Amino acid sequence: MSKIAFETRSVSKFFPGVKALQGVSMQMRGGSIHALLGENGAGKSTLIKLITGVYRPDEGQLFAGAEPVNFTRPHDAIAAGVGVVHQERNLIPRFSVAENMALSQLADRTIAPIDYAALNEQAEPWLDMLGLDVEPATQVSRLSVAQMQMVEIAKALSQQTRVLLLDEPTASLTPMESKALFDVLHRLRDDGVSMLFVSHKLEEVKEICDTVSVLRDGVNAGENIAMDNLERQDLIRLMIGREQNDAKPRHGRSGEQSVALELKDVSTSLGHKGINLEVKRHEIVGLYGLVGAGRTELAKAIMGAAAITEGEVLRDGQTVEIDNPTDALHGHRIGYVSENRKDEGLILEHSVLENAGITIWRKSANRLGWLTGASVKKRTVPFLEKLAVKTPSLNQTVGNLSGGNQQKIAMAKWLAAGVKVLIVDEPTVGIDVKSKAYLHELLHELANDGTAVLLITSDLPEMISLADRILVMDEFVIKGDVKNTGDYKTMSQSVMEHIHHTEDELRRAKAS
Amino acid sequence: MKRITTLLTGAATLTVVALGAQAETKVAHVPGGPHPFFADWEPASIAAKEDFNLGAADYKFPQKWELNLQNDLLESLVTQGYNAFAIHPGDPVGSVPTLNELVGTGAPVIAVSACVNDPSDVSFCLASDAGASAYTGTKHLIEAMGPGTRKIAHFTGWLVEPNTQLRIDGVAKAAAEAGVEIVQVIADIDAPEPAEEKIGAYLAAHGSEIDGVITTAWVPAVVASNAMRRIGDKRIKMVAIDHDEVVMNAIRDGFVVGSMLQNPYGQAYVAAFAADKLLNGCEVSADAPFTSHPLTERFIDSGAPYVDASNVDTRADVDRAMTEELIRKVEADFLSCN
Amino acid sequence: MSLVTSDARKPVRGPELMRLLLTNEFGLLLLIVVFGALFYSVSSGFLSSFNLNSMSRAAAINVMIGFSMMAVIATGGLSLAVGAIGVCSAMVCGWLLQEIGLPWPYALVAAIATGAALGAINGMIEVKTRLHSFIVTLATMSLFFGIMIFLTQAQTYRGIPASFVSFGRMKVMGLSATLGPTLVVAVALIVLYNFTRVGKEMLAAGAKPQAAMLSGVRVGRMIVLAHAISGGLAAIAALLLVARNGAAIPSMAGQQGQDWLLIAFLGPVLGGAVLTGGKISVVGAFLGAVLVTVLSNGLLLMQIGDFWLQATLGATLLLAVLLDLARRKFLERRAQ
Amino acid sequence: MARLISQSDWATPMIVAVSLGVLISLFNPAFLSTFNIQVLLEAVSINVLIALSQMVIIAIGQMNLSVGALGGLAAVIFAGLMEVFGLPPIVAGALALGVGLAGGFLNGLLIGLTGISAFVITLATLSIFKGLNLAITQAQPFYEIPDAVKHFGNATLFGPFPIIFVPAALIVVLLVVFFNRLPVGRWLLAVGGNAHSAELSGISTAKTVVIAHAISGFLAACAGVLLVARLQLGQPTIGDDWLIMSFAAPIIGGAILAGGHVSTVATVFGVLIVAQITQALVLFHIDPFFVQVVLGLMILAAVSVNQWRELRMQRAGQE
Repeated sequence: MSKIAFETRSVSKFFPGVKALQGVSMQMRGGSIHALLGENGAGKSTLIKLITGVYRPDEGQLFAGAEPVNFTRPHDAIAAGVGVVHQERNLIPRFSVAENMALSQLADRTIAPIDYAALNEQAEPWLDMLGLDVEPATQVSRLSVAQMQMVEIAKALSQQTRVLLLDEPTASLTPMESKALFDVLHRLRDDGVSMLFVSHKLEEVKEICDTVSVLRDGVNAGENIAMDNLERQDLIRLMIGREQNDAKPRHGRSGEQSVALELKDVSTSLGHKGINLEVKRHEIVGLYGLVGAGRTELAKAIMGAAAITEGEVLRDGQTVEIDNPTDALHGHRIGYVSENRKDEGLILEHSVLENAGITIWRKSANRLGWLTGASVKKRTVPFLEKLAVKTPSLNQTVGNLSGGNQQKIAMAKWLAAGVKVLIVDEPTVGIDVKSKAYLHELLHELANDGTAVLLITSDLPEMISLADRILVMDEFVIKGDVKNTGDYKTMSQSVMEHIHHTEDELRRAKAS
Repeated sequence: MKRITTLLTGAATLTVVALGAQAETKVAHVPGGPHPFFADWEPASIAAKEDFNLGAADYKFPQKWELNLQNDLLESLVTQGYNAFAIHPGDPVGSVPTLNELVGTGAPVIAVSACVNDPSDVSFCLASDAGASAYTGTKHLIEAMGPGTRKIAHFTGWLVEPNTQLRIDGVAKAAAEAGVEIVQVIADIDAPEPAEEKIGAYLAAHGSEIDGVITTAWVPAVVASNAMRRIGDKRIKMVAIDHDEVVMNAIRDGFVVGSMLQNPYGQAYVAAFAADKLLNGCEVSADAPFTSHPLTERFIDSGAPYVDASNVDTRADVDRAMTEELIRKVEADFLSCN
Repeated sequence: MSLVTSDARKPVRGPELMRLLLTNEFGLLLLIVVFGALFYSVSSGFLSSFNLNSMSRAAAINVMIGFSMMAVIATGGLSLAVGAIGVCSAMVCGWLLQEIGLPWPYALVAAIATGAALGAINGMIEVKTRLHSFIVTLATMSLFFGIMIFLTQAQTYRGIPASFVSFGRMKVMGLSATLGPTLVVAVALIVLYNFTRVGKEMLAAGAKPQAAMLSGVRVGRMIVLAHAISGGLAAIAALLLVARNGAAIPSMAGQQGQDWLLIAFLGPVLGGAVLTGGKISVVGAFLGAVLVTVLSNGLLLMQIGDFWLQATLGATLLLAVLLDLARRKFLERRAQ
Repeated sequence: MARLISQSDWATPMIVAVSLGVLISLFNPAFLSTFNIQVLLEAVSINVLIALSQMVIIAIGQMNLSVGALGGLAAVIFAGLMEVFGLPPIVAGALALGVGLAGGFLNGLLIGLTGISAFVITLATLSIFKGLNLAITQAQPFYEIPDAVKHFGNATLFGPFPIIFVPAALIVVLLVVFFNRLPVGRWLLAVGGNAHSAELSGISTAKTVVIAHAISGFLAACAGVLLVARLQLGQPTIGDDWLIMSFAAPIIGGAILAGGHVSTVATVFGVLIVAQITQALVLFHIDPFFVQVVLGLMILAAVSVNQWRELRMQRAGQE
């Protein structure tokens, strides 16, 4: 076995009132990919922050190779060859790709002028290596989410990194992009880089990692176990301490139901052309596509946040004009769970109750606009309880809760509002296994109770286990409509065919 | 008029009854805000304390030229034990309730260098007449420009300050009488940056079209004096206001024709004298020979001496003579003491 | 486990009390008391009835000006035009009383409506052009004030009914009666932001417009409304000043109403309002403005050399903020 | 070239500024007279420093309310040292700039160390600086300004170019280099754009904040010193009215108050726009009671044009 590249030996970290980590040990070896698993709140982020010098351990010791190291600031970790791709975006939007990659170099210098040409040159090989086709001089704000993710990886790699931590690197990537990323990771492994891979997508973890450590409630639930001997179910058991079954594919009962939402030849100001789509009561319709295919944009147009320029929208068979989301919610009972929890889904600096209640304030207020906490609680608490939201109190600031709990609240507010049509956009990105299963069950239940659900997700397994039908969107146009058989292999093939097909067309169009 | 005098007499009597003749006089000199115009108030208050044997005579000014700050300061001064006030009111109307309140505590209040609007409880207003001074200044300017068709520009202070309107009217009146055209009034420039920018821009674009400049606010006078020096050909005649060193030097060197003074030292000094008297048994005479003023019927004109190159170096003497004359006049004609 | 209600109801006295002691509002109250005691020990005149009256009158106006700014800060904007709007409204009131001879209750309502309308104009420009409220109100500050000066030719209206003026001087229990309207407005604002849909929607729109919009909040309307409320409050503040000054004066808030700006920001910001929107504290803004009033009044009384007064005020303010920070740090450490 | 102009962030302010100039000179040819250009440049030279002093702080996503107070303090110290102690202008100037630097440094230190919002800290120091100013001057101007300084503030180099244009232009060039080429300048933008990730990359936020405020203080002091030279006296009221101007120009130039994006060149054009508007009001004999109205309308018009174009570009970018 190769040498140990980085090790944590019985490290602990305490916060006021909380033991975030206690006696956690883990060994990462050179030329290998080590998975770090655990539910949200299990302590993964804290461990990563210890390794990258953001926090200092209260007990225990870190070792880089065989040397004990004490990082007092992120810079020390970088200097010791530890690079990280954080879960949250850590790029400066107005800076170029190359400059973002070189940011820690710039931190070391003060007034020696920057040679941008050199920075660009420096960045080029790393971008090439990742197969990222962007100019190093491009401003980061102009990139897609996936491209930004790749830039972050390139940035970490470019810092002479021998130990690379990847915190949910595929959360916002499409399968194809993930595939490309894995190729890169394999290559890095062959070069002897030691990697720590954090993900909630267990298929990926199984596919790419060599060993695994699992955290549960801040302590080791598994330490340096070889992946070969483990099955998916074993991983889940380690993480949550019990067995868990995945949601079974649905067998829709929607055939004879009335159509709740229908789009006829709809074009939008955002660029959609001739969209036809119908969602029946009791039905979950999947809308699949790559990042940038126009799915989120279509959802927003349905909600009235963007203008519909042509065609008509029918709600329960009636032609309707939805001018704004207020109209959509209160007039037509359509709700939208945003993919962008931080900016669009929730108000992180407000309390749980304020967030869960925002959709029903209008309903709960009396004629004078008077609104009491009790009346809002009465309408929201049942749903928060049903979704098993974990929070110390209803007055807790949402930003302090875990991602899973945040997503549950983002969902709960629409349930509380009692919408009949629910558009759910990437509901489980960055959410731990248990919450994910919970949300899946919930969507099933909703559909069974009669809600029409339009599901947008880039997670194909999720799509296949949830949707009755799958629409494939590409370039702001719907390219196909596939009935879900529940079989992953055939489904992924037929879904991908629609997209590849268009990519071929595109290539041909460009060539001619 | 009669009613007011009665009221005033009543207030003064009350004062005497309330405090008795032995009260130690503590005079506060309070300007509207920090401004170079009031530089002489501090020495005036020190001299007054000596000369009239006052308990205290202090110069206290609000930190900014802001009516509310002045009101707060005045109220605080009452709490601190001051019992006589010489005040440059921040606003001729807005200051009235506060000044009345001061009078209500038994303190005589004299409006100095600017008046408050009638009716009010202040004893009287001791100031130069802003409109009249602007009028005379413009006359001097017209005289300096000589005969012919002449055009002048007028640079003045904040429009929200009521004296500004009096000055605009005064200048307009003099110009109309002599058939002189006022081609431009530039206002709101009683601060160095906008004054510099606007006066500079105006003279650059229209300097050739005008024959004279009249300024009726402190900062525009200073900035315009500098501009005249910079242009240097002395073709454009200018009459300024007040006694800033820059203006005085420009008069000495002939870039500015003359300036209308207000004698702030004398005003403050005499006000302290009168306030002390009013606190200690004197009243404003029932038949005091007040002059007329647009704002008030209890106006004592402290004069608006005009300086030009001939007397600029003896300005101090001019002021001193005027102060002496003023104090004599106030004591003899305006106060009646038992 | 679904925690939701169980934990919240557990009677945990210690942390509850600690949370109260940690609040910004408590800190401000503490500072007011500490500095009040200090000033009283140096100058007994500080608590004389004359000084209490003048201090409470100044506080009433300062608090109201602060509220006016706070209403806009709630939506993540700011309004440089509060002073200009206030003065315009006061002048409308003065004009209606003096030139039209309207009974004073109507004139007051008209003035407040004018303020609200001018505020709404700010809001509408902001929503329509999508410009930052800073730049919108920078322009309208000039615009409103300029139109007012143009129409009135900068003249003062002094035909204010005696009853109105005497209200400005009235005392209730040693304090100025002008605190009355301020307290009423404070209560109304507490209700607005805590117990009404509109208030909550305004805060949501301020914190995260995009999220609020997608949750069915009409963000644009909320911004217009917040500006209108701000304008109305500015008008009330100006009317209190009219009562104090006995006249509607164009210069009552300085050139373009700029004299109000510092105090307008000080109250809410000391009170814990977040300038990016979505978080405000009515009680905090109230106490913040009172603290500033107490400091400036007390320092005047201490007869610090005139010229050093302002520097001392700034230093004291800084000291107050640092003391508050130290207090919170200390309590937090003890809480662990 | 066309592409360069249409994409750079200073293009719109430039277009607005130039068309405004053309428009004014069409109606009043005197606008292009040498003397008038000189007056315009003098106004711009000083206002640019004021605006840049604020812009540096906007870059890190904060506000500096004490710009005017600090500039005013530096101004009276400069004048006072020359009048009272008879120091040579160079020494007095250097000391005044030092005071500006130190005052800004103090601001930065207080903000960086305590984490209290810049708004509150600079509000408090605004009072302190202004108070020191009053304590020093006793509200009286300093008059004894050496002739050399007066000459420096009022003479022209050649043609319409005033001497004070030189230091202003120099500082503009330095700042352009600073923000575009120097790592320390990029720190400011990085901290303003995303303080968290800047910190993770090893850029010290506290240090950056201190640097930004020190520069801001220095620039404010430069403006104060130049203003003394130009006014030929040390007015205690210098700086009282800077605040609004200091924000207006960078924002007209497209700066984002949230931080992370500023453009030095665009700010210069922002200053030029405001200066031209001010001049136009004087040139066209606007009724003084109407000046404020026109000023408000023109500011609104200028920024609206900018906004309109920006939105159009955004839309074009999406398609």
